[in-house]
Amino acid sequence: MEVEKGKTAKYRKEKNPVAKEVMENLKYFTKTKKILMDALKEGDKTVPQLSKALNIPGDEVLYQLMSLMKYGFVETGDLDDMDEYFYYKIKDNGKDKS
Amino acid sequence: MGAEKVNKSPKILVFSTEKISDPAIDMAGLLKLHYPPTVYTITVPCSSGIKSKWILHALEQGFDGVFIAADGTDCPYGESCVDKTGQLVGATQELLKQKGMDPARLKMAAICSVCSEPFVKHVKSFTNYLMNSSN
Amino acid sequence: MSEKKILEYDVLVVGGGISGGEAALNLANLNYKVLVVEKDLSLGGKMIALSKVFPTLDCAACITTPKVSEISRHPNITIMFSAEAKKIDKIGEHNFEAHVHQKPRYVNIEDCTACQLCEKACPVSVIDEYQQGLVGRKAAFIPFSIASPRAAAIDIINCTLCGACERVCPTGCIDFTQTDNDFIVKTKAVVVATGFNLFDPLKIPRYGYGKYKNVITSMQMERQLAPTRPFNTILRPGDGKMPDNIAYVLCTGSRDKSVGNPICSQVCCMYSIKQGQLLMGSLPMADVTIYYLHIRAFGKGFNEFYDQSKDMGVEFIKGKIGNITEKENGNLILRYEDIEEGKVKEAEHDMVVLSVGVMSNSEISDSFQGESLRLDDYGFINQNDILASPAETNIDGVFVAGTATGPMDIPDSILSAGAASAETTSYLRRASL
Amino acid sequence: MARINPKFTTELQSYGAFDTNACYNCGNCTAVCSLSDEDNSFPRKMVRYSVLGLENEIQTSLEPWLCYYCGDCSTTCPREAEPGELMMSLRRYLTSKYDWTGFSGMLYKSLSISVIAFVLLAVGVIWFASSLNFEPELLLHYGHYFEMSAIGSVFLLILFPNLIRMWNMVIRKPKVNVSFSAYLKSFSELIVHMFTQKRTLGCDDSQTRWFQHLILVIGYLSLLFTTVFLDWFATNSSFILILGYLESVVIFSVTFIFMIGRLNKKTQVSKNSHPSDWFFVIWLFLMGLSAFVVRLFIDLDILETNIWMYLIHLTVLVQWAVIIVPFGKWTHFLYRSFAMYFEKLKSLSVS
Amino acid sequence: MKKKIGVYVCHCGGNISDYVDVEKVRAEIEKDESVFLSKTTMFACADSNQKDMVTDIAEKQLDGAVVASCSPTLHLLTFSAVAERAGLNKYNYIHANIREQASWAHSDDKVGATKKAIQIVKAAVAKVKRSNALEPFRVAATNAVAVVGAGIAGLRSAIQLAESGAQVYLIEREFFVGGRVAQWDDLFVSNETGKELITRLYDRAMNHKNITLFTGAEIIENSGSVGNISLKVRISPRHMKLDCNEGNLGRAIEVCPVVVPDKFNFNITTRKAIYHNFPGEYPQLPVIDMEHCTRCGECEKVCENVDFSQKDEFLNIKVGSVLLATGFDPYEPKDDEFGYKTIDNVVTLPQFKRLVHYCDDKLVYKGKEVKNIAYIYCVGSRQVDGENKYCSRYCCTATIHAAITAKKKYKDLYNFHFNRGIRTYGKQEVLYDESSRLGDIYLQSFEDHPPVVSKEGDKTIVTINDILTADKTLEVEADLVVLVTGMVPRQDNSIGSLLKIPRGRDNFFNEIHMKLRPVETVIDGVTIAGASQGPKNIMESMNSSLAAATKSFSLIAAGELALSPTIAKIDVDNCLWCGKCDDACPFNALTKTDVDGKQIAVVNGSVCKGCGMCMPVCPSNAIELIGYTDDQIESMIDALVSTD
Repeated sequence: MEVEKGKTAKYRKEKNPVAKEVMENLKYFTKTKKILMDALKEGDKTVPQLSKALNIPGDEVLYQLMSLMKYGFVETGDLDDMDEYFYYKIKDNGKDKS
Repeated sequence: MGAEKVNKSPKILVFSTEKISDPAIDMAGLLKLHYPPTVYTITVPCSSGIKSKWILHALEQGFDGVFIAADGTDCPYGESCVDKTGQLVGATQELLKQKGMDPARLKMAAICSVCSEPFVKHVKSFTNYLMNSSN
Repeated sequence: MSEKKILEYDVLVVGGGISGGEAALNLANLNYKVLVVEKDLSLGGKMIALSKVFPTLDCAACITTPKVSEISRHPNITIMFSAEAKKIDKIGEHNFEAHVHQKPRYVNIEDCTACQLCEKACPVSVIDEYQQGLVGRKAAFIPFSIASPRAAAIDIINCTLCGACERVCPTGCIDFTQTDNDFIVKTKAVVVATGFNLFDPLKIPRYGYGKYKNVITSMQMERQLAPTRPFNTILRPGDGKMPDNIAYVLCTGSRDKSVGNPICSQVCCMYSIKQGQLLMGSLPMADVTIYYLHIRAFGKGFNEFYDQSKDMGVEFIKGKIGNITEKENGNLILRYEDIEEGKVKEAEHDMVVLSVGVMSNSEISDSFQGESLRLDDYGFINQNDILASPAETNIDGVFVAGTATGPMDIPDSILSAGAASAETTSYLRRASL
Repeated sequence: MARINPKFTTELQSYGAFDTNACYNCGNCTAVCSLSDEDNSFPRKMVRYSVLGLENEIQTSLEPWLCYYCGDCSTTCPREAEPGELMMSLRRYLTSKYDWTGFSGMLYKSLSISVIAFVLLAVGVIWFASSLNFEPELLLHYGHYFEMSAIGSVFLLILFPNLIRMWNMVIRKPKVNVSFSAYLKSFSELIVHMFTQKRTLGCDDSQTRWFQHLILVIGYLSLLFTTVFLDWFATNSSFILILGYLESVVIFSVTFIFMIGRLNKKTQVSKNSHPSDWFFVIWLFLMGLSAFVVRLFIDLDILETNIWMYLIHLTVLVQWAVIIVPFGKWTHFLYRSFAMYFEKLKSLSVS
Repeated sequence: MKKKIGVYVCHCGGNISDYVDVEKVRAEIEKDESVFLSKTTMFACADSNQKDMVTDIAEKQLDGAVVASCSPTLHLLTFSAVAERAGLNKYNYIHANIREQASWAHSDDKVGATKKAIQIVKAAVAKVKRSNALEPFRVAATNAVAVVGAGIAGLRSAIQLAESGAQVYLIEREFFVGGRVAQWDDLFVSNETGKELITRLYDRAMNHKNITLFTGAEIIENSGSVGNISLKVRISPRHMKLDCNEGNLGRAIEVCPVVVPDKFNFNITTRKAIYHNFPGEYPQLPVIDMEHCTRCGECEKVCENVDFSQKDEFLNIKVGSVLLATGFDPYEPKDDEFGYKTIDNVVTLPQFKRLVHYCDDKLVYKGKEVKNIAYIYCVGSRQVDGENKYCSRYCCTATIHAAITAKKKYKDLYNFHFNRGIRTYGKQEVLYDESSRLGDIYLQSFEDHPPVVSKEGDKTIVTINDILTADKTLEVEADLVVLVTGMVPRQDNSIGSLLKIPRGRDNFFNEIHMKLRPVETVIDGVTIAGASQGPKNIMESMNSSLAAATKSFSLIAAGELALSPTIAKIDVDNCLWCGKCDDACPFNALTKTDVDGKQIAVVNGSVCKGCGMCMPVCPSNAIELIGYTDDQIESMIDALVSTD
């Protein structure tokens, strides 16, 4: 059975439909990513600041933020005055990619 | 002490050995025991296999001091290493005197494979000596 | 069902961690053909994920990677990833037949250049199990930066099949048509090196793991301290604060009959002490307190390492943590009896590390048909003649290496793997005589 | 300086303790205990003293009385050393140490002695009844007379001296310096604890257990009051009549629930019971039940023809008053309240 | 001089790049015209980078390579292997250490660290420019291994080696095999005694044709190198002919008038000058202890097997590898250490075990029945003031096991464990649990406040400030005090110094890498097994002896070894043969030879170890060490002092 290279995902999708949770997870990630990025566009923020502003629990903010850092969208800024929390900012070269 | 002396840390060449003193120097790094970055290392198999020629070359080419991190009794090639290293250091210091150089610019100490702290102490005091004696 | 491919080897090694790898290397160096079956996507087991090793403080990745690459390029060693030995039949002396099931990777390893373009293109973000869930990863991903093989894989369960990865892949190595593979492996001997599982701290609800975000496991801390760490520095997962007062709870799930594990895990004391030293190095202002029952610093250089950590300022308090409660600001209150004073006390820390124990991973014993592979009282593989031939199991021709026999540290695993390969050699020679 | 006595744990075993030696001193029990605090770190301290056989330290301790046996320490003990059970045993041990007659110790240590004592008393009651020719009126009369005098004499001759001994052990001998005013000031503590056992509330799991206890204590005390002072069996007042019925129903239903719990062995507390615990609940149950039936028989006018029913009640009552109240588990309730009182005194002491 | 050198500068995932500006290092090194390509990499050791290097070297036909990363002890081999895979001779690869010796050592001075890193890499490039391709010496490897020590570790590795197909010379210094384990009764984890385990191993070893056992034997000379090691063995006589008549032998022992303390029983019993260790030991032939024998001749009269004419024998053997399984010594407490030798009922753990062996239904020591035993842990280990800082690993479990054995054997016995934190690691924890349940009492002292053993009248009292009872002072009246003595390295290190095995901080033999290479030593061909490397229990000794056997065997299995070509080289033109180099060489690698009528020195390649000791003594500078030539060293020096 020959499937054209580069289109095998489509082939698989026809045979094994994608689970609903997987699509929902994707939606959730895309949404969270957007609101986090939007919040950071307004200025550098710490995790507690983001958590308060977006009403998302701190651990969730950190997890998503660190993932975004890993994917190259966000980077670490300076420490706050109390030397407790880092500010996070949008990575310069990360803007053009999505 | 003059200002220029402080700014310029003397350059020290360390002859170190692959199996004994290298691990100690590496461990000094691992433990972040800091010493001046103007201390450089050349690795040889055994400290009794260092030629006076090399030492003279180093001092003539711009090194302020040469430090031999000797194997001591731990030497994998035998305990005669201790005497032999001592002899070659003695002979080289004699040569330095003949050439009008300070024989104390060559220093030797046994550095065992876990002697990280002694190593750092030695190179620091050697650095101080060279700093004070230069000019 | 596609027809099963038949493969032949001298030795089947189950598990590609440090023990399995060492055993495979020893055997391969003696010119035996070895098949390593690894259930994960890469080699190195748990060791490659560690930060540094005690008491030498060598970087774990740095000393594992050469070993791992030596294994992967040895001409006598074949490695099968995402594979499990589902059934192992002893047909006769020096004659085993193993049914190996391999899940597809959906990537052709040979063609992948680890360029990471698929990773960039993948829109899905899921929990990264290699980073102990501290960050996310994509559904098209390279397991971790020093993985061997360093090649991408598709997490099919979480993949939305959008096809983005395929479109960007420069070598066209992504292939969703891959299916499960089944092999019949004919082999003369088997080495079991299936390692261990970590204790699941959810079994001790009074420590609040899962509920309180700033209570983490020692493996999560191990990741935070590793060079390939998930965060830019050490942060507590609850709100990203740099912790300055960290507590270690030893014997979490070890030496504890109330959770069904009466034995000591042998490594937690030392790795906690090591982490303590590393933390003091990377967070110079931080206090580290280790709550212990007995410090088991028994190996070569261990006691000296323990003494050194006390000199560095790691605080040791004798007493088991009874329970943990969370304060509004995410800090944690630990209740314990200070044994030396004989008084119950409460201490506040901003982050708590549970030093979780070593549990058996006994799944493999079910794979053996006919005579089953015997386990000991704790679920580890039983050593038939523990004092004279510690690598022997109850089945002649099946040998065991590393933590599959019980908790042990890295050098002990290496020695145990050495023993397993030695016994395998003797067994194989008997066949040729 | 204290000399270790490894044989002590063997003695403690006869009071029901077991596996105490398995303790490896992690302190988990003390840390999970919701009643322990910096000044009263238990149960591990008690476990340690027991293992080492430091009897003097144990006898001067009040900690065993501060424990209400929620069982958390035992369920979470990593060595399954049963610290909760040890605390229970220590209460029995202390009870027998406080008791000047020495009976408590004998009854705790030997089930057969307990059974013989119960049987002897039963025989005595029947012998007494036969000497009165089983005359119902006389029996009821002497029964009531017995009740009145038993309460007084048990308190006066046994429990009061024992409390003095307890005070001597924990306050006087260790030279705790307590001012006279402190004794008065803390007295309210004693009353409150005695009637409410409110400390149990500190145990995380036991809101219901405390409530059951409270009901039982109130029911028991008021039934005692009703039968002895209001002379329930002889009264004509319908109010007292109904009150008595209610109280006995409450007693036997709550004890019934307790018994079911012990049989099901679900909670840690009920996992390892000692015979003395059983005697306590069974007799409490029997008291409530038999009192109820006796009054019922009176009301149905059939007691005279069924005087055996009253004899059963009287036997239970005598056994309760002569064995369980002065020497058995009933005393725990008293010592516990006093322990709270002495504890308060200790905290007020001038060091 | 090379023209196409490839340089790779490693980030080491931040370990280097956090302190050293690796990009700057790369840029600086690129300026060298001999450097054809220079790259930075996150992990040089990662498989993908290795692959890249292979491609680079092969495709761009590089003639030299330098990786600047961590210590060469970690990755020199990794990258020489990379070079070889790419078809580049591994001696054209040079490793530069910019982590341990630059980034980490100078993490306080980023500028200095970067500058130093640049110089280090320049020196490495200077060296590689002047390197030459070298081929290893191939020498035939003797398919034989000398196993030193016939305790459990030695016996087990001998069996393993023999079963793998090697000839084994098992060399035991004592006259009986079994080492320490022969002195023990019941063993933990199994139901057998030490003697039974030894019997099992001894039978298995003696039934194998490949194993030759020498008792009373010691290696006294050593020459050659891995693959071809010549050993001279001295075998002391037993003064006893084989094939003994049991009855006569027994009588010979009976009539011997000499009575000396029995070392086998740690001097708690005595033996004669003609003796067995125990009935049925191996080999089953008594021996005459010539140190104590008075030559009275009584034994000769009753036993025809006694033979005083036997003399030392010397044997030369050739092996490919040596496996050391020389074991440990029990720590000998100092006089008055916890009352040792000053209070009459203080014994060591080994003595206690022998005592339990000899006492059947009552434990009696010096005529007094023992009911209360105090065990004092960490005697000679974890010393606060002394030298031994290490933990002896086996003693907690061994003591608890001995205490349980005694408790089960004798009625009404009480054990008191005065410890400093019980270390029954792993599954041994269950033994600790069992002993507690049996009623053993554990008392723990602060590390710097050990228990005190004192005499009060005729009573021995042990006092401790017990951590577990909130620092309360407690005391026990002990009928017997057992000092739990740890393992110390063999006092007699003659074999270690003969073979030049380095020792670690704890004075046990040192392995090459504590984590991943625990049985190999820096001396090629010599492996270490069992407690000679550090304290171990039986199972761990077995694992290590099997692992060591595997490593020793893999050296000789192929029948051929590739030896390092970095040896001394004589400059034929300048050499005038004065003989000084020959005097200096510890390996006798230099000999005089005649070339075209000129007497010069010549190097024996398979013996020369490349130490270079011959070089500085040469008056005409006619010797160079390959890989460390004047040109290479001097150019490295130049590179290190060069300023941009």
